[in-house]
Amino acid sequence: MTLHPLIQNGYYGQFGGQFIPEMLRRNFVDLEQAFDEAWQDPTFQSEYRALLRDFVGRPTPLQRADRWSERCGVQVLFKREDLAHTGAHKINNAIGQVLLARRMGKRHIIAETGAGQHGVATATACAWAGMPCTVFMGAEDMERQKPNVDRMRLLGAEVRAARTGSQTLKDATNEAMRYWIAHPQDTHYVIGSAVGPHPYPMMVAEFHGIIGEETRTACREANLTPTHLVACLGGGSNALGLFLPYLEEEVELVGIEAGGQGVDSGRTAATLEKGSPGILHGAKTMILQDSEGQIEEAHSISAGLDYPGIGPLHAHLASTGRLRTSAVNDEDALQAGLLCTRTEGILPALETAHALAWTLRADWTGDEVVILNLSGRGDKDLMSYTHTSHPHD
Amino acid sequence: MTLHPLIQNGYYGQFGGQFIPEMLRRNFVDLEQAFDEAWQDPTFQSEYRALLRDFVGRPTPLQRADRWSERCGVQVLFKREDLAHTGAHKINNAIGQVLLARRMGKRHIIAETGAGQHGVATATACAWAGMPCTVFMGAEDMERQKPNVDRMRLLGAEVRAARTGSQTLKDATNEAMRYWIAHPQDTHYVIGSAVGPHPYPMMVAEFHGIIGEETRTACREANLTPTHLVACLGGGSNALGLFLPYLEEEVELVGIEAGGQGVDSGRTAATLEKGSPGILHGAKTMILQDSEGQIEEAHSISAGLDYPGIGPLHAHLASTGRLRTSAVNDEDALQAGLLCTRTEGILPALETAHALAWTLRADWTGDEVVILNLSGRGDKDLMSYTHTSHPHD
Amino acid sequence: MIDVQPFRASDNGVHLSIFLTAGYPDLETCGAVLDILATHPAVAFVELGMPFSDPLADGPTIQRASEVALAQGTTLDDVFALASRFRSACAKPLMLMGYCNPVYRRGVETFAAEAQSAGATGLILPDLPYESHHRDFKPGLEAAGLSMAFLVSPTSTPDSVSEAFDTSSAFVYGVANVGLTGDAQSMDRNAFFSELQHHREQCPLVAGFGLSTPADVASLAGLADGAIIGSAFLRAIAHAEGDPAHPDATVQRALDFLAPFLPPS
Amino acid sequence: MIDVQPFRASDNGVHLSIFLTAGYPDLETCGAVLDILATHPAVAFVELGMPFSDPLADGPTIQRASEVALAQGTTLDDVFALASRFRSACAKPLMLMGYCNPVYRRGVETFAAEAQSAGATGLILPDLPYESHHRDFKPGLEAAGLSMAFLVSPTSTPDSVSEAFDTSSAFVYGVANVGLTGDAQSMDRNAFFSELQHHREQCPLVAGFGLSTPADVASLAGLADGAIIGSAFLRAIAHAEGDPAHPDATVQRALDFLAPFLPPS
Ligand SMILES: Cc1ncc(COP(=O)(O)O)c(C=O)c1O
Ligand SMILES: Cc1ncc(COP(=O)(O)O)c(C=O)c1O
Repeated sequence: MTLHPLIQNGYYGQFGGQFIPEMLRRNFVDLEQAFDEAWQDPTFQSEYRALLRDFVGRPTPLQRADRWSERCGVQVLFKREDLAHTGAHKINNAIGQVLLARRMGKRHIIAETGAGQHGVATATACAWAGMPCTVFMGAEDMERQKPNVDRMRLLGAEVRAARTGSQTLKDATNEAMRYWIAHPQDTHYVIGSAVGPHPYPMMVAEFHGIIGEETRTACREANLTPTHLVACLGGGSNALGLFLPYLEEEVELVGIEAGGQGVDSGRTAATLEKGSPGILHGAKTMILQDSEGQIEEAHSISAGLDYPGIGPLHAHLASTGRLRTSAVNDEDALQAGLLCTRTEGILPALETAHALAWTLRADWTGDEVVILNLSGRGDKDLMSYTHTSHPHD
Repeated sequence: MTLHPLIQNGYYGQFGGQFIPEMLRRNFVDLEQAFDEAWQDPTFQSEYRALLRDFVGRPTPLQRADRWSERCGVQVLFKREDLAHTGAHKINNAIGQVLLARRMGKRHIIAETGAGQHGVATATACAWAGMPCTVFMGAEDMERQKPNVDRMRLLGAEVRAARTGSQTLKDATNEAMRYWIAHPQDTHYVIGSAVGPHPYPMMVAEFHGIIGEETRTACREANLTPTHLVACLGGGSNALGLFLPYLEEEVELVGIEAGGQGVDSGRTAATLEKGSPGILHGAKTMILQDSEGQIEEAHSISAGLDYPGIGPLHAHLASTGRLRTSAVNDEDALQAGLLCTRTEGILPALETAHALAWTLRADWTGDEVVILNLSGRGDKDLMSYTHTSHPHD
Repeated sequence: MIDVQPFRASDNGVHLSIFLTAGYPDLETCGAVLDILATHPAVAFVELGMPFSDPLADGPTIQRASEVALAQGTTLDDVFALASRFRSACAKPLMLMGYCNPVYRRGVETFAAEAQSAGATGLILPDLPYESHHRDFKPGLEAAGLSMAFLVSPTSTPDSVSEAFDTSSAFVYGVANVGLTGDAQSMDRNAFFSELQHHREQCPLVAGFGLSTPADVASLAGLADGAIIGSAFLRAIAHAEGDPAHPDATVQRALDFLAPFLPPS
Repeated sequence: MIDVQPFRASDNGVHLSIFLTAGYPDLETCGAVLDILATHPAVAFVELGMPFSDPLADGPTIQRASEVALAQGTTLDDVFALASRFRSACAKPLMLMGYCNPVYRRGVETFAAEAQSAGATGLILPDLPYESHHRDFKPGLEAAGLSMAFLVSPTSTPDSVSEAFDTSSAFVYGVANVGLTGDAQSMDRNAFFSELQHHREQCPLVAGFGLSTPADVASLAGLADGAIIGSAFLRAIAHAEGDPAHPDATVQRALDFLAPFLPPS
C-alpha cells in the first residue's frame, strides 16, 4: 500500500512540495530514495512488522464501544491505539523512521515535540535502537508537560528547549529544522506527524497505515463494513494512518480539528476551517496566518492539536471533498473525554476526545458503522480533566 | 486450567484457608460456587476472553529483549503486561471478577489499592460494566499516588481514605473487608492480588493464568522452551499468572521479593525470606510479624510490593521448594529500572524492576531461556526514577 | 465439659456484658475500669479485647482502641495480667476476644495454658474457622479448660447456625446487626433472634454488635441470654484525644455509663 | 536580462555586503542604519531581511532580530518603505531576503511589482524550491525585472550546483558553512569554493553564513565575488536588551563595525 498515485513531483494536488533550504536538499533526495527502497524491501518490512508486533504490541484491538454506541444511536467501534507502547499511535512512525535512519547509516536522531508524545515515542525508539536522540520542545511546553520531559530524559534523550516565538510546537519544529541544517550528514529528523516537506507526509502516513490495515482485517473478520472513519486532526498522522487503505473505497472520512475556544474566537487550531493556503515547515498546505503571511499561534486545550498547520495530504483531500472536516471546541472535547472515561473505562487523550465529541453530536440515521481512531490515552491530560470535573479542588 | 489438584478444603498445603468472620461466610460459599460454575461455563469464558482481547488488548507480546539478554549473558524475553489496558496485569483479574460479580447479581464493587494500580483497574472494569465502585486506599497512599486517585475518580469510582494503622495497603484491605462485612449482600469485593481467604488466591491466579497461557503459545510458535520464569512478588498475582500453566513442568519458577532497604534492615517487604507463618487478611500464609503476632509494616520503594503478606499459594510453593525466591533492594531495583528504560525503551513499573534486577545478578551459564514478566509500566513511578537519575533536580 | 450456666439468663432476664480493650485508654486506667466491671452489679460478664494490629471485623471505635493500646506497648502478657487482676476481684466469666494470629503466634497450647492460669473463661476469635478450630485450636483449649464462643449472623446459613451451637462451649455470639461492632445500621433483630430460639437450649445465646442503651438490652428479653456492649462503652470512657488519661475520671465515666443498666431499685 | 555586473568583483577583490533585518532594532533606527549602508564606501550591496515568524533557516541572531521587528509591527509595507529610502540614497544593489510564505500570501505578482517600485534589485528566498520558482515565482519576478539568488551549500549535489548557477539571475549564494547563518562551525571553505570556480563565469558567487571579520572577507579573495555579513553586523548594532534604541548610538556602532572593512588608506 502506497500513496504514490496521489503524488506528483512531491505534490499532493496543489499541496505539498519541498520548501526547504538548499542545505537540506540532499537529505531529502536521500530520504526519499531510502524510504522507497526500504518500504519495498521484505527484510525491512519484516523487521518493522516484527517490532510493531513484539515491541509496540500490535495489532491493537478494534473494540465495539457498546455504551458509546447506545448514546450516539449508531454502532461505534474504537481502534485502540491507546494500547500501543508509550500510549499513542505515534510510536508506529517513530519506530519506522528510526529503523530507516539506522539503515541509512545515520547516527543521531532529532525530533520535535509538542505535548511530548512524539518525543517520548522517538526517545523510546532510539533507546531501543541504541541511537542518541535530541528532542526539541518549546520552553513553555516543557513547563506544562514536565512528566513527558522526565520520561524522555529517562529514556536517554536530550531535551532541548526552544526559546523562540511562542515557545511551543511550531517553534520546536523550527529549532529541529535548524539543527538539521547545521548537521545534515549524520542526523535524521523524525518528524512526528504527516506534515513537513515531501516525503514526510507520505512516509509518516505509510508508517501509520498499519492502523487502517488492521482495521480492515478486523472488519473483515467481524463481517463489518464501516461507513465512517473518524479521527482527530493535529498534523494528521493518526487520521491518515486509519484512512490510508480506505482512500479508494466508499467510506466517509471525517477529520476533526480543534476548535479551541471557538473557530471564530481567534483562539483556535481549526486550520482547514479557518486557514488559507500557505507555506509552513517546508510544505504548501492550509495554515493559520495573518494578512502579512505571518504564522498565527494556534490554540487548543490539547497540546497535540495545537498546531497552525495541517498535513498537505489532508489539505488536498479536504479541498477535493474526499475528507469531511469539522471542529470541536475545548469544552466539548473535555466533556466527551470525561464521558468516555466514565462510561467506557477508557481515559482518552484530549486529542482523541475531539473526535469522540463529534460522534456525539453528528446526525446519525442509526445504520452507519463508525470507526473512531482512539489515538491515545489520556494519562498525560489528567490535570485538565481533573480540573474540569472538580473545578474547585 | 485450574489449580484444583493443589487445593484441599480451601488449603494449599499448610497455607490458605478462610479466616473470616461469620458475617462473610455465606459470601465465600456463594463466591466459590459461582466462580467454579462460571469458570466452566463456555458463555462466561467467551465473554471474558473477548473482553481480554478487545478491551484489555490481549494477547500481550512476548518480546525478545536483545540488549538485556546481552547484558545478562543469557536469552531473556519480556512478557509485556505493561501494554495491557491501564498499564499492568492487574486488569485481567479486575475485569474477570467484575464479570463474575455481575453474573452473581451484585450491584456494587469494592476494592483495596496500594499504589492505585489495582484501584484503577477495578474502577476501569466497573466503568465498563456500569457498576458503582468504591476503592479503599490508605490516606498516606492517597497523598503519594494522587494521579491514580484522580484517575479512579474520573472513572467514576469513589475513593475512600483508610485512616487507620499505617494508612497504607494493609489498612485499605482491612477497611474493604469491614465495608464488606457491613454490606455483604449486594457487594462484591475485588481483591487485587492472589491473597486473602480461599477462593481468592486461586481465583485471582486463574484470572491471570492467561499470562502463562499466552506465554506457552508464543513459546511454542517461536520453538522456545523456557528454563526460568521470573516475576516480582507483591501479593503474587503476576507471578502466579505466569507460573500457573507451568506448575507441573520442568521449569524453574523464580519469585523476587522487595528487599526494601535490605532484608535485615527492618525496612523490608521480603515476606518469604523474613516472615513466619501466620494469619493475615483471612489466610494462613507467610507474614511479617513481631513476637506478639502483630503485623509489621512492610517497606519497599515500590508501593505494589509494600505488603507484609504474600499469597498463600506462594507460601506453599516456596515451602515445598517449587518456587525459588530472592530479594532485591530498593536501590538495585531503581537502577535496573533505569537501565531497562535507557536500553530497551521500556519504562518498567518499580515492581517489575525488582525482577529485572535479579536477572542482572543471577549466575547464568548462558544456555537458559528466561521469561521475565514485565508486569507493568512505570509512568506512575516517574518521580522515584527521576529523583534517582537526577538527585539534585 | 465447660459450664455454660453463668451465661444463661433466667426467664426473661438479659445479662449485661461489657467489652473492654485491654490496655485502653492505658494499662493502668484499663485495670481500674476492669475493677469496676468486676464488682458492678449490672455487669454479668466481661469480654477483654486482645488488641491486634489488623482487626478487620471491628468498627472504628474498637479499632481505634486497639491502636491506642498497641501504641502504648500492650502485650499478651499485659492481657493476662489484667485477666488475673479481674479474676482476683470476682468470679464473673471473662472471655478473651481477639484475632487468630496473636494466639497462633504464641502457640495455641502455650496461649491456652497462660490464659487459663490468668483466670480466663474462654475465647472469642471472630476470624477462626471451624475446621481450623477443630484441628489447631480445640485440643489445646480443651486441655486448658477454656471455652469458645462462635458467631452467628443474619447471613449465616442454617448449617452454620447449627455448627455454631454445636461447637460453641460458652455461648453463641449472635450478631445483632448486619455490620460491624458499633455499626448502627438497622436490621430486623427480632426476626433473626426469634429464628435462633430453638437452639438456645443447646447453648446460651448472647447478642452483640451495635447495642448501646438499656433499651437495647431490654429489647432482647426472651430473645437472648445476654447482651454485649462494646463500642458504646469505649466511647463513654474515652477521654479527649491528646489529653492524658485520668484514671479517676475514667472510672467515674464508666460508673455513669453503667448506672442506667441497674435494675430500678 | 538582469545585470549581474554590480555583483561581480574585479580581479581579486571581494565585495562586502551587509544583511540587515528590516525593522530591527526598530523601524526608525533601521532606516538610519540603512542610510549609512547606502553611503558607506566599504559596502557594495545590501540584503534587507523581511522578518518572518518562522525563519527556519536562520541562526539565533537573525531569528531574534525578526522577532523584535515583528513584535514592533513591522510589515511588508515597512520593508518596501525602507527599500525606497535606501534606493533614494544610492544605486547599490538591494536584495530582499526572506521566506516564501509572506511573498506567496501577498501574491507573487503584487509583491514583485511593489518590490520593484520600491527599488529592490532582487530576491533571496532560501526555502523556495526550483520547481515552485519556475512555476509560481519566476514569471512574476521577471515581469517586474527582479532577479533571484539561489543557494549552494557543501551538501549540494552537482546537479543542484548547476541548477543554482543556471537559475540565479543576481548571484549564487554560496553557503560558507555547513550550518546556519551565524553558526561558527568550521568547514573547509576553500575546498568548497574552489570547486565552484568554473561556474563563476556564468553567474557571480557570493559567500555568506558564518562570516564576520575583515579577515573572513579577505580570505575569499579569488574564490568569491562577494561576502555577506549578517549576524555579526546585527550583533554589533544591537543595544542592551530592554533599553530603548538610541538611533545615534546605533549608527555609531554600525560605523565602528564597518570601519575595519575600508581599504587601508
Ligand atoms: C494521542 C494523540 N492523538 C492525536 C495527536 C495529533 O497528531 P496527529 O494528527 O498527527 O495524529 C497526537 C499528537 O500528539 C496525540 O498524542
Ligand atoms: C506493575 C505491578 N507489578 C506487580 C505488582 C505486585 O502485585 P502482584 O504480586 O500481585 O503481581 C503490582 C501491584 O500493584 C503492580 O502494579
